[in-house]
Amino acid sequence: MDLPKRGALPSPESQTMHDIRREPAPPEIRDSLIIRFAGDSGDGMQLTGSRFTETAALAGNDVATFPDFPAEIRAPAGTIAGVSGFQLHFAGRDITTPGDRPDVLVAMNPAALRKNLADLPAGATIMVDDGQFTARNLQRAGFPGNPLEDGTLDQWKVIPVPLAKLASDATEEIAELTPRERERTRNFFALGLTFWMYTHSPEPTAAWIRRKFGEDSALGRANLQALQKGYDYGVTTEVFAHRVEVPRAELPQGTWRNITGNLATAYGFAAAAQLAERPLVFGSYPITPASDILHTLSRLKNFNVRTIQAEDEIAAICAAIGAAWGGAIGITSSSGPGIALKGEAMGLALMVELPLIVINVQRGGPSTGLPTKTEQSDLLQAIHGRHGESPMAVLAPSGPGDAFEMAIEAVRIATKYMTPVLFLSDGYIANSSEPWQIPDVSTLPSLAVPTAAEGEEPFLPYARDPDTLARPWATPGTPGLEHRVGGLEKADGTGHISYDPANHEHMVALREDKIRRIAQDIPPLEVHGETDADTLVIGWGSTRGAIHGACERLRRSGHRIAHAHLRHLNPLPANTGETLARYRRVLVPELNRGQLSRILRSEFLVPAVSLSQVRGLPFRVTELAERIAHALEDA
Amino acid sequence: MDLPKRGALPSPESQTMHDIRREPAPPEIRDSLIIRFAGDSGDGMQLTGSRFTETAALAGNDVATFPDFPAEIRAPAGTIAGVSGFQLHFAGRDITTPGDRPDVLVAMNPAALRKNLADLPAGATIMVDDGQFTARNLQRAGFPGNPLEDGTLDQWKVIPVPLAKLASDATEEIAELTPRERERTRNFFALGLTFWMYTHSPEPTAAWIRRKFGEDSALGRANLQALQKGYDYGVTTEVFAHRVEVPRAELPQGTWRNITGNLATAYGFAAAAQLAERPLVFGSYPITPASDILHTLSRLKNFNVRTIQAEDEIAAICAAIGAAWGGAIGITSSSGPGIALKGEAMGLALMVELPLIVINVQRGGPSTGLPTKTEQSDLLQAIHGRHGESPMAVLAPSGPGDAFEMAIEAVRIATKYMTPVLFLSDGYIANSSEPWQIPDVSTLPSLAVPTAAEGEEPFLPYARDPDTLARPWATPGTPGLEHRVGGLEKADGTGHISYDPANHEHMVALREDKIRRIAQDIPPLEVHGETDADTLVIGWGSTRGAIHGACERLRRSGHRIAHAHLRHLNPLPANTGETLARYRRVLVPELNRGQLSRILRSEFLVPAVSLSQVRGLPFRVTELAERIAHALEDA
Amino acid sequence: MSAATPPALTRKDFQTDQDVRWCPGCGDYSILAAIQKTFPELGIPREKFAIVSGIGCSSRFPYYMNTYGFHTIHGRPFPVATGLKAAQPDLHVWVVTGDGDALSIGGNHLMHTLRRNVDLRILLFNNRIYGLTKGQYSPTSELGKKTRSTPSGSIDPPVHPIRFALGCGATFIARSIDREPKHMVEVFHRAAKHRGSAFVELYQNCNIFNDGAFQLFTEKDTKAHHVLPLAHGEPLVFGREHEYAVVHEGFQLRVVKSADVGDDRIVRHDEHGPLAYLHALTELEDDPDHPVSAIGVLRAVDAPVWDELLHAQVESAIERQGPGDLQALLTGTDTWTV
Amino acid sequence: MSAATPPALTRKDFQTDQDVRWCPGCGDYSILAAIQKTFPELGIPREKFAIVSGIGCSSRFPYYMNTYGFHTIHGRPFPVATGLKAAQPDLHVWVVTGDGDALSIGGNHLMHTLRRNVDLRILLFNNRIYGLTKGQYSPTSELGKKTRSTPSGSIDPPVHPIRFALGCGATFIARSIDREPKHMVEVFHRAAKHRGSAFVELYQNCNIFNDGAFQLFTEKDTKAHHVLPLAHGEPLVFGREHEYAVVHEGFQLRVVKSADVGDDRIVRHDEHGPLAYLHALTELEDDPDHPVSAIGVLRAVDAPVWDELLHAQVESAIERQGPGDLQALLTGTDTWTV
Ligand SMILES: Cc1ncc(C[n+]2csc(CCOP(=O)(O)OP(=O)(O)O)c2C)c(N)n1
Ligand SMILES: Cc1ncc(C[n+]2csc(CCOP(=O)(O)OP(=O)(O)O)c2C)c(N)n1
Ligand code: SF4
Ligand code: SF4
Ligand SMILES: [Mg+2]
Ligand SMILES: [Mg+2]
Repeated sequence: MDLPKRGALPSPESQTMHDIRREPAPPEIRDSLIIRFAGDSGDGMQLTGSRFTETAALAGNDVATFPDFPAEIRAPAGTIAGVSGFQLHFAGRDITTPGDRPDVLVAMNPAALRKNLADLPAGATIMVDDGQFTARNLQRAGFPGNPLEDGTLDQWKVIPVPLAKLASDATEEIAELTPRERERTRNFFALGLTFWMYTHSPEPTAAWIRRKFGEDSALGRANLQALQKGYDYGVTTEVFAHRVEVPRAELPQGTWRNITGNLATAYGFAAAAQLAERPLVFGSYPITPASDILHTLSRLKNFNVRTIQAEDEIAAICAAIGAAWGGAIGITSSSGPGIALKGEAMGLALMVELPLIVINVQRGGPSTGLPTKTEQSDLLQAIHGRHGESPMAVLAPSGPGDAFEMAIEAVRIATKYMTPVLFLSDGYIANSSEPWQIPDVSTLPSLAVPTAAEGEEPFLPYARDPDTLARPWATPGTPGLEHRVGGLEKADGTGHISYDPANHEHMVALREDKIRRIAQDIPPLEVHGETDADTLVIGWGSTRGAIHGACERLRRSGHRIAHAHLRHLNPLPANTGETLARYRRVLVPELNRGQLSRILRSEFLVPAVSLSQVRGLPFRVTELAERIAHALEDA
Repeated sequence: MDLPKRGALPSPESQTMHDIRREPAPPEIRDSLIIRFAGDSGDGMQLTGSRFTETAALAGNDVATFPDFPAEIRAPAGTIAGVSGFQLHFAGRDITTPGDRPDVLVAMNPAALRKNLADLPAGATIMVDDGQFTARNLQRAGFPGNPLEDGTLDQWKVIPVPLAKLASDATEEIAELTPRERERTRNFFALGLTFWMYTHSPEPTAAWIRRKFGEDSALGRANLQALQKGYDYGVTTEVFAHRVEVPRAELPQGTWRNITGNLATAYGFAAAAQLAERPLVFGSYPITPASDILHTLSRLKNFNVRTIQAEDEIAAICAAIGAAWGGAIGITSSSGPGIALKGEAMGLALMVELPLIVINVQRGGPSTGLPTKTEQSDLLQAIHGRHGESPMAVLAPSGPGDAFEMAIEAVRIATKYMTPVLFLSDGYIANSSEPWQIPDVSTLPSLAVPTAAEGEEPFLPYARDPDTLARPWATPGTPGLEHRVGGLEKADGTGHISYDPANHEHMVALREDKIRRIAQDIPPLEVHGETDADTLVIGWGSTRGAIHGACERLRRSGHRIAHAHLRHLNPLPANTGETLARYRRVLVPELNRGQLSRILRSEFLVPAVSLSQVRGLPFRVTELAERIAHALEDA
Repeated sequence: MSAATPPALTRKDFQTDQDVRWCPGCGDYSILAAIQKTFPELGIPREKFAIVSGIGCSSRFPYYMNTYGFHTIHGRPFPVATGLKAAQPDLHVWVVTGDGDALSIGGNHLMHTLRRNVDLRILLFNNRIYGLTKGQYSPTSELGKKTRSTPSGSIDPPVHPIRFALGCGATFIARSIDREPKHMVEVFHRAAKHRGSAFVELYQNCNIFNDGAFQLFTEKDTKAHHVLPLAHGEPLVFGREHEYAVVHEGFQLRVVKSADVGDDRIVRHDEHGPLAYLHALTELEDDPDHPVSAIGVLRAVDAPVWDELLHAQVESAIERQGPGDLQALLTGTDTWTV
Repeated sequence: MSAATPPALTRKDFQTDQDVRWCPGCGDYSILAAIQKTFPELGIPREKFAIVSGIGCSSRFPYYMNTYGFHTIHGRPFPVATGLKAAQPDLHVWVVTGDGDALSIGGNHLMHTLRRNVDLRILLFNNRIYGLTKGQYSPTSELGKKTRSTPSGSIDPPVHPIRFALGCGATFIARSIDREPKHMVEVFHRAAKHRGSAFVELYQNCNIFNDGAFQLFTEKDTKAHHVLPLAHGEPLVFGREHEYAVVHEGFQLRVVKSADVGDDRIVRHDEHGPLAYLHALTELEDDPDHPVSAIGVLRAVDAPVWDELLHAQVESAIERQGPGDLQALLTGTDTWTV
């Protein structure tokens, strides 16, 4: 699909909307804009945000998003606890984060307003559904008076719009719906209105509604109507005469789409299994924020993806191990509490040297913690969290789109080295989205590895590839390769049970060496930024965007600072030590209490300084930049 | 009981043995002796070894033992895989390890001989049951010929004794037993004989047999008879005219007994619960080598110890958590695979801040690994092996007797700081034994901590003690303290669910700080050895004896070397950093691939060098000394 | 523990200041109300109640009850509650759990709790779906059910909570429905009085992800035809006019028109009846033409209670051996003095 | 997968070079022998067999069979085997497990495997004890049993493997005895043929830690009085001279003297009978005066097989949508070109 003209409704045959717009005043051009939609969990804010994102992306903006929702399915309506938010940063240039503080807040009720107020910079625009500011709702939100009237909002630009009322009016003709149902289309009304305000076309959303609800369903018609009427409201109402346009960003040439991390992860692994020419068996147990990977893969049956919702996380990983033994790409996924349950079985996978993939979509911990929030606090668990000496490869994508590439990388390493691999995503990567250049499938590498076949010699299940130390992948069902594996220490070569001290020492070292050898087979750590920098800021995983942004900002203000970002955590890229050694200072921003920094200190004896944040939220670029600047003064 | 006269049978009223000994030639005096008993799993070698140990200890020797048995209950008779061994070091001075290479091997069959031969220094004594050297047994053991005849054993002093035959003859009059049963008394025959050879009294064992089997049972009589006849065989047979006596060691004044680590652990926790004036609820699931703690505690019901053999390790720890919430001392125990399963629940305990104790008797890993072997490879798992930021206190006893003291220390820390504590024992501590000075119970500290009581104010379950940061221990059943706890992040003070970012950051830091504060409340790290040493050898846990021995040896040969041993692993003693800084070199011998050394490097940026051994076996003093010496040359 | 008669408690005494955070219309509300009605009627001091839950929408329950409460981890409320009873025998412990919590991840613990007969009241909120994680199928979801994780329909035949409990040897088994407040209160009273594990399945509507799962048994116009209320010793009859009766045939039960059979042929409910009878009772649900769910107390038998035995062993040991003498224990039998 | 008729296999083909490391006299030996006799008779190529076990003495089994074998971790052979079938539908997978492995730590997995009806043969070696860890009580140990972990006697009533399997909806349930080699082979043949989960309980003697646990059913002079061999459609009679018969009474079965009843009153075994009948059959074991254990195939019913449904969904998706087009998937619906 080509880029639709900005702010104009294209009129394909199927077009059901009539265009009533007069030519508007030319919009103000802005480099980028941050908008946050907030409302009750039931108000459809995630959907509203996603639609806006999709549209902005289609319009050629670079986008980055941050959905933030409560752990309750539906906390009591109108309360702070029930507020669900979706922040979107869209820009005419390359951006890397969803932005720090919103320029625009769309608040569906008083609670949404109150919860988000502290994040708004002075002068920001606030659109509220003033029809919701009843005494009861104000009290639920904990406002002492009505902020729309008592001066509370003086420092912001407030635009009150009776969204529910307008949406209800807009859909009056759709008799099948109750008044309550008609009111509930107000998020599409709001969406239409914001499309007008930011010169985006409502058409992609209209098409989406048609696809999703059916063109003729009452709900479909109502939503289309609300969307259109919202847009029209902008066109006709004086208040919205001032519009803002964010021009297209210069993205690399190619075909783009918007993608969330969980989707990219699921697609990446489905692709990897295809590239490996093996079925994918996915054993999982639902848990926030990992469940969507299960949901997505369960719809890919025609890709020979077999999903198992197991009875618990242990069964899920064991099913994946059984499948891996059976020659499939065996994958399991979970988050904190569920990953903790998988430790014993991971040990089994590494003892039997099978290419298992374990996806951890990290969330706020410890224990049940903050289920819907993001955190990077499972890194040391990933590396050390099993009994015995049990080294596993550990990878971490650095953003939603990168999850696709790293998924393929995970399968490559797992099958080439016959080792379990941990894939460390997080809640932020999982749910946020960014434009993603759709890869040309024909250019993806083959991951086919040979399955062992019957030979002359007696089969040795623990024979070794001299380079990778991989053992052969001998699939049950193959004549002549009958063999036994298990969790007791194995004699190298035969795979027989062995209690021999020397063999044990050998095998422990071998399993370590196998992981270490991967370092020769992965890209070196790259450094971005001045070559004469004296400070290296090094991070891993989902913080790439924020760290990048913060470093850029600091460089602009004259700091000699470079940025490196790890996607391979175990082993580290071969040049990590020498890279660190080149800098006077090493700063390590992480959404934990300094886990990577511990690793770097112990591996390389560099006085790495941790910049820690554990708030369940991603870094904000400005704050991080300040903290880095501060650290530079200190040392 | 006072010390019996060496080598003479005391004749109490109950004495049933007649004394037929003539006065023997005076024995050779030796400083120490290492004896190893080896036979089939069914031959009672563990029992034989324990009886000898008990006797040597009663005779005033210092003793240290090392049982080593196969994972199978009873592997095929006569095979190498089925050999069970028990090594005992007894000495007239302070010793710290079971010794490296045995001076004497008692081998009940060819397999036992073959398996242990490599460990014997030239000139060692080998006593074998030559009646077992049949063609079939030789073949099973994998001997090409008969080693008793083909010169294989030339470098050793071989004493063939037809033990089975002699035992059978000795017990001929006991008609109730089958010939096979009579033959099976041969371990007592061998024991009697070795008692003679090493001038020990058979009487403690005779008393033990009377207690254990009853004086009148056929088996009791047969075993007594075999024991006595074995002893007499020594008296009357020329071969054994040369005897060795190991004089009493100078142990500190007091009353002593011999104790294994698992027993000391069980007693320590039972004692701690008494000192805390609370019931002990022990939830466990059997696993080698931890099960004996469950077995012991299940016999201590009159100490108000309530044991639960749960359906699995998760249920076991959860029961302990439920009990801790209910005001009891809640303890769970396991080993590798089971500990891996407990990670999620440990996270719960630390989120709800309850004084849970988790005992890990480490064994060879990863996975099922080497179930009956020892290893120290779960240290990093103990410290980092949970999801989220989940700091727990970690302690490790440094030997069997020390397990008693550290158990009390674990309960002290857990209840004072309201935190879960991990107690890291290992297979070596668990099963080996040493003389233990019986503490005077009246001098043990009280561990009573207040249970919260109803106050004026509304009860705050997450209020804080300003020093320890402990929250109140409010026991269900107490009026006025009704409150809710759970695994979601808690608001400090109220304990309500909180998704507030600032509160989360605060709580994560608080939980870390709480553990850190323990450092002020534990003994500083002590250093043993020259004050002018330039090298510090630092270890933890069960390796204390071996490291101590190796350092002593090296100091004697002029090396400037000191030894420090950690029993608190998290937090480390407050002076650890400054202590390490005093030395030019830091060496860290561990039975893993350098886990403590990683911690020291990352905490203190010292270039600690790992001396790793992962063979399922404890360090040998001589080998360790060589490795240390080697490391000293290197650097 | 106060010996005085506790002051009469009211529903208010059991409410907390926490906002109840279930979706509007969720069946959990009425169960909460029924418990808040039951507890003050039990004559037990408030501090003696402890509610232990796992994870799930239903497991938020403890936060809304002003008793001791422990919101544990997914699937594990059973062993936590067991440990609590091991520490404190005289607490009145209720477990609140969901179909995922109790029958998926927690199935093993439920089994062992039931067979041990630990003194717990267990309320299983069965909504045949995973609510908290937003609508995946659960172990009680019907075969072929389409959910977020089974877009082509589930391929797992459901587990039947009551048959499972029977298979585990449960001593008390009951069932009620979120839409029947009075019936729930009655059942909760019975459960409260049982010595040992009292297992109660509650049909609970999740109006967001599985609305109407139990419609047949809750809607005005169908429920009388499909719900068989049980009362010990009473004949198995139901229907608005008691027009249906249950008779015995071979190893099975069969629903007939009451008019067609004599009173003596109608089976009388027996809470202490053989396992086979109870199994047959559950098989009435499988009739595709006329599925019938029994509600009320299916089984209530006396059996030794695990925690009572546990404490009895401790007490008898103390009686026989005297309270543990630590010095003697540590000293053991073989010592020497230096 | 070779299409040609496989060469006839013999017992030797299934033996490995590994020393069998059970205690002399252990019941596991005869079960191994019975399997080694059965497998070559099944007409299945050797490479198509996979044996998956957990941890325990019994779980050493795979090492002694020259097939594919996986000695997994404690309690988890079921999900590993399930995953294996998800990868390779046409393997012939056997699970070997113990009473601790399957009913203690692995109880939940067993439940879900049975209710799903995964195509596995499950051999549960029930010795009523933990062998490998040296003699603690197991979930099938009798109440009051004294073991190393229960010196005052166990306080947990045992779980009954067959009742449990019934409660989980198992489609094939059988039982045999280590001391009955021919009977075992017959039962294994039946299990091999069943489509779905075939659950077989084996009474197995652990002569080291629980010798004689099934003595009544294995000793020459008692077994005929206490073992009821089942055959589909045949009357329930037993005893050396068929002197005992089983009749139906209310919801229960009762053992009577054959002489005292007419043939028509004797119940005929029905493998497809209602759950209630099978429960009644197990309740014969509870008669303290004359406990009777049924052996043979208790239940065998046809039902959809989980892994067949799994693969059918994949195939039907491919049929309907065509094999997955990766490029189209990645591209999705909303794209733009720069
Ligand atoms: C170990 C673990 N696994 C998974 C989850 C995610 N999770 C939370 S509740 C739940 C299932 C909820 O279903 P149910 O027990 O039926 O309760 P409901 O929400 O329907 O009341 C799951 C899978 C978790 N919190 N912890
Ligand atoms: C996670 C874990 N917990 C505990 C153990 C220790 N363990 C090994 S086998 C076993 C029980 C064995 O009993 P059963 O399953 O009845 O098998 P049997 O030895 O009697 O054949 C236990 C508790 C283990 N290996 N792994
Ligand atoms: S999701 Fe369902 S079960 Fe959960 S609170 Fe909402 S309606 Fe109730
Ligand atoms: S311990 Fe028991 S079950 Fe295990 S091998 Fe020995 S006799 Fe068999
Ligand atoms: Mg549910
Ligand atoms: Mg067993």
